Amino acid sequence: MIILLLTNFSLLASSRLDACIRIITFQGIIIAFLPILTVRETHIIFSYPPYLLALVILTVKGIVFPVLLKHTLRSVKVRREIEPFVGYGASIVIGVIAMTFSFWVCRQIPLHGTTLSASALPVAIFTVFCGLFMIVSRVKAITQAIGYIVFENGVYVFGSALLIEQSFLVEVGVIFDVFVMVFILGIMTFHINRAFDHINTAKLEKK
Amino acid sequence: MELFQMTQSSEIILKTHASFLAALLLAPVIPGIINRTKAFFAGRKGPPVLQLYHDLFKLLRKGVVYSSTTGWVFRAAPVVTLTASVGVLMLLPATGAAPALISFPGDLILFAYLFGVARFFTVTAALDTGSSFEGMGASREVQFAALGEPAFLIALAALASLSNRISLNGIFSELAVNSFSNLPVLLLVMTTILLVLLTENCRIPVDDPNTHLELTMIHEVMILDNSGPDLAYILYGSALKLWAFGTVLISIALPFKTGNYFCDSAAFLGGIFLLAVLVGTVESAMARFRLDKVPKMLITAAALSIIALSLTLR
Amino acid sequence: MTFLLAGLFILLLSGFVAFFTGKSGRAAAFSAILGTLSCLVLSSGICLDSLINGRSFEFSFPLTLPFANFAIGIDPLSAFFLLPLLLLSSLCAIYGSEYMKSPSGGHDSRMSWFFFCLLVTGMTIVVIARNGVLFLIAWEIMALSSFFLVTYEHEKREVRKAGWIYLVASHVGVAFIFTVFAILGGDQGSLDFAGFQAVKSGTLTASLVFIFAVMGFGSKAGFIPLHIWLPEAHPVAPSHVSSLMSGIMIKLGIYGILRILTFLGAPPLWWGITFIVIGMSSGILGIAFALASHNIKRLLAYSSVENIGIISLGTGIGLAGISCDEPFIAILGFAGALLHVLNHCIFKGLLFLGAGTVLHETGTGDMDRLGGLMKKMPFTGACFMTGSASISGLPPFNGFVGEFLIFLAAFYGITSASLPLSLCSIVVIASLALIGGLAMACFSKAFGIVFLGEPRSDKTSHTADPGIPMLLPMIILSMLCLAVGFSGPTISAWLAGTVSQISGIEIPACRTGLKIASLPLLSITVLSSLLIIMGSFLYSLRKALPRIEMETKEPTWDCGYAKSVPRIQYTSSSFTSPVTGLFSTFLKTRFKRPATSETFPGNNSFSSETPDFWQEYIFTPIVGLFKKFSTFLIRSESGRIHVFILYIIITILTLLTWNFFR
Amino acid sequence: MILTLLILIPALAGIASFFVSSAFLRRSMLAGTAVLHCLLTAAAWVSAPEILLNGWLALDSAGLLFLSVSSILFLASSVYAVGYLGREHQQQQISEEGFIFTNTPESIFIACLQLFLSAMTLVCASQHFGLLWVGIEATSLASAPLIYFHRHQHSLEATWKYVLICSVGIGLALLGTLILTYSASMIEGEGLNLVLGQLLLNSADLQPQWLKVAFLFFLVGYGTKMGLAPLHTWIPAAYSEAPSLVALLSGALLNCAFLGILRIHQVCIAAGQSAFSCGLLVFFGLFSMAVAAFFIIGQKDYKRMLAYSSVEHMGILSLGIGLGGTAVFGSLLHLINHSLTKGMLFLAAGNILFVYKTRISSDVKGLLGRIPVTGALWVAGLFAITGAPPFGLFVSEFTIFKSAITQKHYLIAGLFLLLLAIIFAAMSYIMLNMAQGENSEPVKKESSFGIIPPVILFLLTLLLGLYIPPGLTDILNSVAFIFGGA
Repeated sequence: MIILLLTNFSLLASSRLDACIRIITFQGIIIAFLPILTVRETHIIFSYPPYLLALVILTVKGIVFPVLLKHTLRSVKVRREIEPFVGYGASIVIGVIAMTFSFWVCRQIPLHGTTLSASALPVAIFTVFCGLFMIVSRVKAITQAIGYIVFENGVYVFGSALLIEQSFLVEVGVIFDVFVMVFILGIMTFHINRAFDHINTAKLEKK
Repeated sequence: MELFQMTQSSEIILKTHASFLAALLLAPVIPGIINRTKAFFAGRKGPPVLQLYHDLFKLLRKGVVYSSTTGWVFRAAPVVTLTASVGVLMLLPATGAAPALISFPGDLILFAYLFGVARFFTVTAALDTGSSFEGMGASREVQFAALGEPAFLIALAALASLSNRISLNGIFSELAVNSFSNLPVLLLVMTTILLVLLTENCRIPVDDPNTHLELTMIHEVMILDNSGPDLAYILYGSALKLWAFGTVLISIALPFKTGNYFCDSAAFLGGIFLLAVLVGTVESAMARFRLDKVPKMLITAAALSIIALSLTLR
Repeated sequence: MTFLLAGLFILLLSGFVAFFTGKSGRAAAFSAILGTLSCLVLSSGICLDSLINGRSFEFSFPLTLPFANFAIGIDPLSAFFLLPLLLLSSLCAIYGSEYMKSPSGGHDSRMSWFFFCLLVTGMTIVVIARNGVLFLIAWEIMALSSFFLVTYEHEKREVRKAGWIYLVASHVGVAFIFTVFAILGGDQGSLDFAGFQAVKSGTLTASLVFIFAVMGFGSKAGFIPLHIWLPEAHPVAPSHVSSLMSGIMIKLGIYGILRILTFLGAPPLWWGITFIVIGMSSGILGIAFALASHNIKRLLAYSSVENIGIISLGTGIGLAGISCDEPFIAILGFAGALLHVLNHCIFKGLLFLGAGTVLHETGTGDMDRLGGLMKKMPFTGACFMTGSASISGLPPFNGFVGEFLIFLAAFYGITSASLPLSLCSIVVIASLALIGGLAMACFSKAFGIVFLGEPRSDKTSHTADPGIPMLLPMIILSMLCLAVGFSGPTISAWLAGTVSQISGIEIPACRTGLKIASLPLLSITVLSSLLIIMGSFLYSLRKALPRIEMETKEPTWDCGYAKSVPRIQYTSSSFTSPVTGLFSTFLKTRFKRPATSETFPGNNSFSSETPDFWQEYIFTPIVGLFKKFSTFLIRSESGRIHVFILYIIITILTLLTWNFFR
Repeated sequence: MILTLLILIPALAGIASFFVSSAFLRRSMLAGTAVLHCLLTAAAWVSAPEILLNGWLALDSAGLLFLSVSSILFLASSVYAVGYLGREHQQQQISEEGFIFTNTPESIFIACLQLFLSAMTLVCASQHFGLLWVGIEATSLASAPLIYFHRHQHSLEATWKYVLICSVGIGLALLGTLILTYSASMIEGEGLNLVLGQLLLNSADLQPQWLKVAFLFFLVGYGTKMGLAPLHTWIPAAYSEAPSLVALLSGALLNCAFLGILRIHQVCIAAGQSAFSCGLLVFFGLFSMAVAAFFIIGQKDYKRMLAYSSVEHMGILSLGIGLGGTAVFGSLLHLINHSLTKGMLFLAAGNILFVYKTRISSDVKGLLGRIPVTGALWVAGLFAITGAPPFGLFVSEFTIFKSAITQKHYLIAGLFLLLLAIIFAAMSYIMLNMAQGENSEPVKKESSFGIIPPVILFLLTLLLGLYIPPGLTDILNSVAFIFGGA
């Protein structure tokens, strides 16, 4: 969990795109192990779905995304995120605020025993917020794609943190979703790249 | 709640008709008296009192000149005006002594509106001539009328609420009762009606009937193009109009009746001749108002009548 | 009832027939005439029956729409409005059949005829509807079809503007009527009028309903300041349409209010006072604006506002009479109001048709360019004169009868015991008298300037009386003016049923009251016929005079000014300038003055026009404000995707916080 | 069987039409699919379709209602599409900026259309929240390429916005689903899955606090897709850029998202949280109406104007649901009427755009003169969409208003009327100035493909304004009952 937190912060801080990609890869790998942890907690040793799930996620989040993103990155030839709407220092600050908010939120809601760990929930929410924040605050389309992936990670953590039973479909949903997202965004970036010579959604606007 | 009484004794009917005819006959005397008074104040000898009769007959025997611009409206107007005035006289207790020929609740409204008819035709006839002078007169006429009419009607309303009757007959027959206690109301009403009378009959200080500067005239300028019998009709009509207003005024001023027909008639005639003298005096004593002062005067008149009316409310 | 339904059906059918006829509007016009006439014929029987015998008929079958039934009925109130409606519409149809062939009607008139029939149908259903939803639907059909009729020549910019103003005004009105029915309906499943439980008088609900009804229907009827659409829409509409709209459609606003009053039980005093105040302001200001306008149809539109004012004065004194429990006065007031509804329908229809003829022949409605038409089109002139005389309330025409009844009510009110009623009556008398005088001024001008004197421009050069289809309706209407004027007693006797419906006084009492009221009317009739006889006698006497045949024609006496030209005549604006001067607070007349600095000024022009006070200083600014705000919003919307997503985040965050802090 | 076919036929046809080469065959396939789908829906009215995947897929009355609306719309648009694709083919595309661009290959376009239909069917039929979510996601995926039909930069931007905003919304909705599951999983014993029926059964022991949070997320998530202000931001862009028939379909899409919200609302009602959800719905409804009103007044682009009017009507829908009582009935009726009317308007707008080549309303004049039928439709549509009798929207709006009054929500009722009046004034000003006015060009012949569908839609809404078939009334009542109506 703590690692997750740190990844988020580093994500907020880092300006180099390939660094970002590396970080989310790492994040994906961590997340992949969650189901197994859950298994540990619920003492059902030999039920294969969790492992299967872990495997799938490992492949998708650990391999497919990075490759895709790298590909797009190469195709659009940008190295670093220039002129973000919100500076990196400010991003960190906002991150802190978001974190406190998410912890506060989790204190409001009654939890019960079956959760993974008390910290899982706030971290999940925090991750979600980080993702959203990246989408809002970064200029480059690809960064927004990354932000969206982070967002999905958050959702996923949330799911696996809360829902021990039969949350299979939901995970499938997540994967499906994210996969399609990256696919779409890839195409998008491709086109955007063709239409203009660098990926800048702000420049897409009329007038 | 008064129904109007169809059943009148033949004698009353006789008296009524008699006084109506008397009014028709005597009306042209009034302008004569007025002119005589003015002449007296001016230190002239002045025309004889019966001058107007003479004029009328002369005019009736003349031919007519029509403007080539005018149409049938212009020809119809004098007749209508005269007819309306006669109609008004029918509604009045013509010599104060006998009840009116025709009387019904609300006849005072008809009274006002018959003059409206006359005015409508006079004005349109004036516009028919297509002369800017007559247009000018017409425009002034309608302005004053628009203000004078409410004043007059409210004054009558005050009388109505005083006497609790809404037919002229009823009003004038009821006024005699405790009229002293209502003196202030009566005075106010009389002032209003006097002012309206001066306006409606185009007298100084509102209008100068015998100036020769068309720009200053109101009524006279509208009939500038009438001649011959038409002019006669118009003159006679306006004499009747003057008589009608006078009748109203005097019937208020002398509410008391002895019951003897002739005494009452005599008193009434005396009153109306006095009124003529009064008008003459006013004309000699005052100058014409500036035109824009006339509306103010009329609005004042309306205000007075409203005060009178509110005094009568219980 | 079946006859009525058949008539309605035929009417609707004729509309569609008109829609599918040949390109030349002839067949369409013909079918419209046929439809309206047949509807008139078929429904007149039942209407008269219900008017005279005070009976009422119902008919209903269920619709599947929520709250709705096709419930219609005829009762004296409906009948009273229905008859003039159908009569006037058939006359207008006849008139239009010629009018629409004018050069102005360049495009094919089939649509126009279709909407004409739709309009008549809508109005008919409005009058006979006995269900809220049905009423609203019919009401809106009426509004929309009349809108399309108004914007017949929608190429012109001002026509579109006028149409839009009219549309919005009527729609806002509908919003209020919406509310009225929604409140009245209470919580039962259908909005049938029969189902409305009588709202207790004096309660807040009753007052709300009353206020909304006045605002909603008032916007159609043209109470000041809700009247702004009238002076815009009427000048631009085809004349037979504006005659129909002004003659009967705005009266349906009055009908609506009266109908709502029947649901509301005994009125408190302030309702009557409200009506009297409305009547006073609408009447006086309406006629003042009419005086100030040069366009003849604009003038007529404003005078409609004035007449609506008179009607509401009558209604007001009636209501006050009820609440001060003076039934006789109430009866007189309502009777006067109703009678004036009828009369205004007749003479305003007539006047608009006359104005239309002038427009049709000369091509302009600007009075300052007209004049001397009397010689060119004597019949039109005579009809217009009749209309003017009756709208000025001059005996023996019909206009006088209605006003007389209202006056009578007011005079009785003064003599009555209750103080508030007397005060109301004072106001009524004063304003009626003032309105009467001003109306006289206004219409002596309208008639005199347009039809008398010398032509002010060459527009009148070759004009003549129109063909029979246009002339006949005008003549019929003029005849009606006289007929109603003379048959005052009879007609007022017919009002008994209607009056009792409005006032809640049972019919026999109304009958007796109206009988009492009809005596003065009778004597007025007698007197005026007497006078007419005398007048003709005087006229013949004049003919019999010795030297009358020595009649010479000369130019008008011009006081020695040799070179007199028609332009020197008094124009409409100069004619009324003394009067309009009295109302300068509201009449913000704009002058385009010539700059005459040098000693011998060259050619110059002077023009003046009077915009509508309320539109100028109230409505336009509000609309402008909205526009500004909206444009500001649209500008400030960046269109940046980041911001959009930020919206989402902010929303969810606020919702969460709100949720947890609650 | 019916249900399976309903979902599978479009999907298969779509996949197939990727590979079909002949344009004629493709188009006829499209039309055929549409017709078949309609027929099947009709059949579903007659005989209740089966239940699939142990209750995850079933067509309850609500689903049937929404499905029918979508199906009709799809039929109309596919007929229109045949003509549309035809003429888009003929002529070289010139955008307002005057630079040339090419359209998406027709095969992709048609395929996506059909996939979109199947996704919508899935949404309408799904009884399971996860499945519902997947369906809605699928709809947005299928519709993205449609919006990107004209491949130039504005439509690219629009699509970008659409995809990104919607997916954020979808993500939130997913969170909501998870939370809902969690709140359900708090029930002791064997945790139950997300099937609607079961949730409703033991809704009593759903954890209220969590349920509320779940509702919030659903509201925001699906609300984004449905276009409630201030989450509506993608709608104007997407509608103005996409070809008209796509805009029309996204109208159907909005309904589907609305269905999503309704489902969770249903759960809330069952769990006794209706006060909470109703309040929010009413608030968002009024807010959307207000925003729409003020954005319509000064709007220069008539397709954007239509988009905002959609936002307004979404507001009315949620307002009606939130008010409860007879308003729910009104709101559902409104849903049908609005879809039909708006569909007609969009198709008309498509014709206008095709003739005038501009989206700026002030450049369009004299429609009635130039293209009479479309012009007449445009005017009629104006009065229909602003809820003037005798059109269907009048009835529904009046019902909603009436029930607001009956429930003594005078303030809400007043605001409702006020906003409606403002919108009427604004839209009539814009649209009438387009329809009327002088027109120099000669009358233009309009293709029957472009005319027939909107005319039919128009006739339908006119019919609904005058006569509602009893069968429809029954089903509306039952649905209204489901969603807490009276």
